[in-house]
Amino acid sequence: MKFSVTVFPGSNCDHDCEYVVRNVMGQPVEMVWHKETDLRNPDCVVVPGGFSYGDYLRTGAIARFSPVMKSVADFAAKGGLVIGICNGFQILCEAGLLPGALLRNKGLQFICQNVYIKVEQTDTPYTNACKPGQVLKIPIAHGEGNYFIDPEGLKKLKDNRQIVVRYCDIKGNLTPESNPNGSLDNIAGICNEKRNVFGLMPHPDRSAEDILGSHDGQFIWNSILAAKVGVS
Amino acid sequence: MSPTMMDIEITPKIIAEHGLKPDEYDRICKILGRKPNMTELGLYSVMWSEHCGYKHSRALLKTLPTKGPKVLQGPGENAGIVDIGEGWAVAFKVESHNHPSAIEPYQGAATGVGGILRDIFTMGARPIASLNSLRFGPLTDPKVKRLFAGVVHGIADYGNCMGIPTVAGEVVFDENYSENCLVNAMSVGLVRHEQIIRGRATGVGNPVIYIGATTGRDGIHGATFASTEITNESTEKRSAVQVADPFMEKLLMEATLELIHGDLLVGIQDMGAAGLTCSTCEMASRGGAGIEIDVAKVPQREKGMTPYEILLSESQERMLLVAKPGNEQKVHDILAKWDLHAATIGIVTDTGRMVVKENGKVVADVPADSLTEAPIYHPAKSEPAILQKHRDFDEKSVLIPKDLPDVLLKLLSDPTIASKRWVYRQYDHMVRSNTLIRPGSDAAVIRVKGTKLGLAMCIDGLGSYCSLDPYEGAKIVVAEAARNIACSGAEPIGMTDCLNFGSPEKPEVFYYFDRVVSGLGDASRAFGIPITGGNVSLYNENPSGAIDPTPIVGMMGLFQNVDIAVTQWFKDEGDLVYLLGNIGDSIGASRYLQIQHGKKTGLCPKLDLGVELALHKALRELAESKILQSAHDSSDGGFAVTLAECCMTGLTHEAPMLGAKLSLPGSGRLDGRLFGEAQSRAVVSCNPGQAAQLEAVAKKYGVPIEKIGQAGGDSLVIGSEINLPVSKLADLFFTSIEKIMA
Amino acid sequence: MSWHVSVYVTLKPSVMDPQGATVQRALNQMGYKAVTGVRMGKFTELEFEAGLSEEDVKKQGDEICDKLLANPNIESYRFTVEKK
Amino acid sequence: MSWHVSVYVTLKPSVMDPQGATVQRALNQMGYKAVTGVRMGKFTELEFEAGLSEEDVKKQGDEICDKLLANPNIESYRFTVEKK
Ligand SMILES: Nc1ncnc2c1ncn2[C@@H]1O[C@H](COP(=O)(O)OP(=O)(O)O)[C@@H](O)[C@H]1O
Ligand SMILES: [Mg+2]
Repeated sequence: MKFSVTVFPGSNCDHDCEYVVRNVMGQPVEMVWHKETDLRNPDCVVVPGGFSYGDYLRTGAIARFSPVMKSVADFAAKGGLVIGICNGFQILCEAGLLPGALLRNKGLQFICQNVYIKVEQTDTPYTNACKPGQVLKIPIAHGEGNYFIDPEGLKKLKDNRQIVVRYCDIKGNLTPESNPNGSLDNIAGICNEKRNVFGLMPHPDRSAEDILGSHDGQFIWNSILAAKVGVS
Repeated sequence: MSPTMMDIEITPKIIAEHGLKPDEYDRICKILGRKPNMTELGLYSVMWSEHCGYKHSRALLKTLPTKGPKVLQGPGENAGIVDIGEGWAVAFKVESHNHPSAIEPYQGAATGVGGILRDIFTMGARPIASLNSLRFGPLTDPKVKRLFAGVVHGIADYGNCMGIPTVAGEVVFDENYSENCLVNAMSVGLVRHEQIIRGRATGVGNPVIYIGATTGRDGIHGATFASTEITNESTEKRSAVQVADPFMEKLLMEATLELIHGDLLVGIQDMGAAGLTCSTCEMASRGGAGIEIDVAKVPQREKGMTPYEILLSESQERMLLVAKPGNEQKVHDILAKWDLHAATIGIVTDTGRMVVKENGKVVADVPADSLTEAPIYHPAKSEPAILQKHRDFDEKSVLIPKDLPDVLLKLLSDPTIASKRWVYRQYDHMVRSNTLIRPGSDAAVIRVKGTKLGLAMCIDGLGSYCSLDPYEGAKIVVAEAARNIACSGAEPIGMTDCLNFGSPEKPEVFYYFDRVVSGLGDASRAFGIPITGGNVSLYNENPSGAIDPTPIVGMMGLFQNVDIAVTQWFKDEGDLVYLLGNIGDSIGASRYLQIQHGKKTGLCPKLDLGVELALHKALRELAESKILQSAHDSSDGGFAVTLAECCMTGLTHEAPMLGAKLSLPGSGRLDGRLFGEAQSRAVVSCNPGQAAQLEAVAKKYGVPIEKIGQAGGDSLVIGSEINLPVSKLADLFFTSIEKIMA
Repeated sequence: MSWHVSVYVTLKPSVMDPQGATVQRALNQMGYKAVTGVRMGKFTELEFEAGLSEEDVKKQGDEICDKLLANPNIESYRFTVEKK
Repeated sequence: MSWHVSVYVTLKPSVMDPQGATVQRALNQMGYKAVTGVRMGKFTELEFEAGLSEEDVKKQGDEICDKLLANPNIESYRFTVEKK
């Protein structure tokens, strides 16, 4: 399966994603500079974490105007798989490929730590290798991961089962204490209506090897490999 | 230059305002064979400041051991470099940003991180980790709270945005830092041997290129500012505050590494303290060449800047480089890719002179060497009378408290001892997916992808010990850092130091400085760990006196096989727990004596360098033989705090807490055995099947060893003195700073 | 002479503002008990070339706010235009 | 009814504004070439109890800006007061 990782000025998990895809999952990967428009014919595009444009103004606000994002939008419209991690999630929301927005963490601080997330939907290309309700241990590292959407938007997310992962405790309970950033309804990651675009704040790129303290991120990568890709 | 500036008559007042002494001015006149103009005076003023010129410290620093078989680069360049095998080397250095942080904590700390990162990638190394060592007054003071929060926020924002994990550090809160906080930042980078590059200008006619942020009036006289005491006046020198731009630095880092790895450069140097002046004259001087630049070509942010201002500006996120012949266009292309400013501002010459022009007209012309060779002073020193008082302190006058469990709880809640989770949670310590041991254990551990190699790193300082016994205290700083590395199972391969002191012009302060440097040197020699670079921050004074002499040591350790790395917390029910080393019973100089009895005095623990080294060797062999389940060095807070940490710090890596049932070894004062800070000790555990091997290794190295009990249960039991639920210990330890900062 | 556009971006009333709430708490603790609400927003000053017509400046200002300076999901904006 | 205070905090002119510079570059690249400068600041709205006198509101507003909302080392501020 072919992956492309977009690289914006200020991306800094681009190498981590590249490493996981190539060295841990054993798949070919291309790095695509933000000024380019040719995605190199991938099956899946990864929009990595980091601080594109320094996160100046608003996270993801400037990156969405990069030439490469037009290609990513076209690719997604054709049904291609697009996963945005952390800053990548923020960019996808800003670009309108995913609904809602990510506000400053409730505690106003950047938080770096492992958290637990509960897999709420398994019929997505990103979670098909998980069991319903499975709890994954995956790190977060962000200052603006507080997911927000208006009530109608939330209803739509629920009706379409677009809430894919939510923050929980180690046993899978969706408690306020296990919600690290104040996200609405403990939302950690969502997909679009067509389910081919996925964004999440936690980092499956940092948790795909036991030596790093968790390999749970592999469930997400394995799901992508197992997904039937169809770019029409 | 505006003619008005050229014509300014240089008066003794102007000379003094530039921080130059009358005889230094005479020396400048002699070097030039004439009087300097204002611009030239500015050049000497910044380069001969303490911060850049090391006037008072250079003679003593020369006594430090800097060589070793693995040292590829010692002091003198932007960072030291040590070989780690397989064609890889590690570059690292620590630097202070104390004064700017005191004035503007967020920007000061952030630009401090930016500066040290530039020092690393300037060598061709990709930064892989950052560390920091912080000192503040007591957290009960709301002003200190704001300072602490601002500094941590600044460090976090800069490192996080750069995508470089901040993996370790230390924080101490003590009265003596109330008016002078210390912010020391360290960075570590990885480089292939063949890609190491230095800050040298060579090759007559080669282009000198300026890249990065534009030059503004910020930070003019930052270097001289960092070298003078904080007075009420310095709040007026506000232009010395620079605004950090980590995004620009990230671009600069990627572009710089692309240029270096593309073999396009002869030399490169960042613009830190003393800005363009420093980078220009240092590159020329190291390369044995001359340099000629035209300030009119420097990209400027503000209108009407004079050559004096352009040369002295400390605008951040800028670099100066010398391209290989014929590569100028390629350099500009790469910079354009990263949307960075670049301007060819001059050429390398063979005159040995630093010549500055403005639109072709010479405005400064001085020998480059003369700027980098500031006068060397040998200040007077005299032992402060208070040291004898500390030595004479009678421990017997201190009553042993009745409720020892309460003392333990009190110590665990002391912000200096308590977990710094509130701090490191704000740092991205996992980015780049190499961090195997995150903050929470004795040393952080980073893997080197594509190899089995790993790096252990830590940063330590002990101002209070040094204030009581500077020589012994300095030895202990080195020993503690090396012990932290050894507990993780790695071999120490090099260190960097930052010396934070008061005014060297006061004989009592200089006495401390002299003794500390001796202690660092002796420990470094005894352990065979070279000091490959460092930084000196003097004049940390305020109207009520100098700070404690505070040497900070950053240490690097190497794993041939990083899979063996050991963490400090107990692992399994039933594991056997041992004390390596002697328990001791003195309470001198301990945090306990300070917290419980309000006394910062007593005999500093003695450190036998040979005994200490044997412990490190034993710990390493134990780790390499995979005998250890855990290893934790025993330092501030003493034996009881060490054991409590072994029980609960697994939480930092999502491991469960685990109690232990242990005896209290030794004889003598109970409080000394529980809370005293005798050196050369570690608490280790192994599963029962490996007990014999563990004991044999300890014996082999002559390290005293005593089995003290077993891990297990929900409580920490130490003899008949202490029996407390671990959950209670953890609650205080992990949340005490959080509660204060909420 | 140039066109000077001042843009005010505020969070929509329905969006939580943790920063504002924190500032308010801090102010109340500092003794400013009469402060009953705090909302944080952004203030951006744009300079445009003097050659543009006022209409053009307004049009471009509107677009810039819509596309970049404000996120319509959570923020609203207003701006003023002056020549000075 | 309550007092409504609008506070504008801007970086002092001599202080570098990396955020503004980045936004300006982005706008120019997006085609807004007539934008010649961008400075980013903060905009804070404070509510005060109606019972206070205008003078008191101004006095407290001044103090609050000085102590908390602006960093006098690098920023300046101004504010307006309205009753509404
Ligand atoms: N400012 C900081 N930044 C990052 N990590 C920190 C900081 N302060 C403390 N830590 C981490 O917390 C742990 C305990 O610190 P400390 O008590 O100083 O360790 P030790 O006594 O072993 O030197 C270590 O892992 C250390 O790296
Ligand atoms: Mg330790």
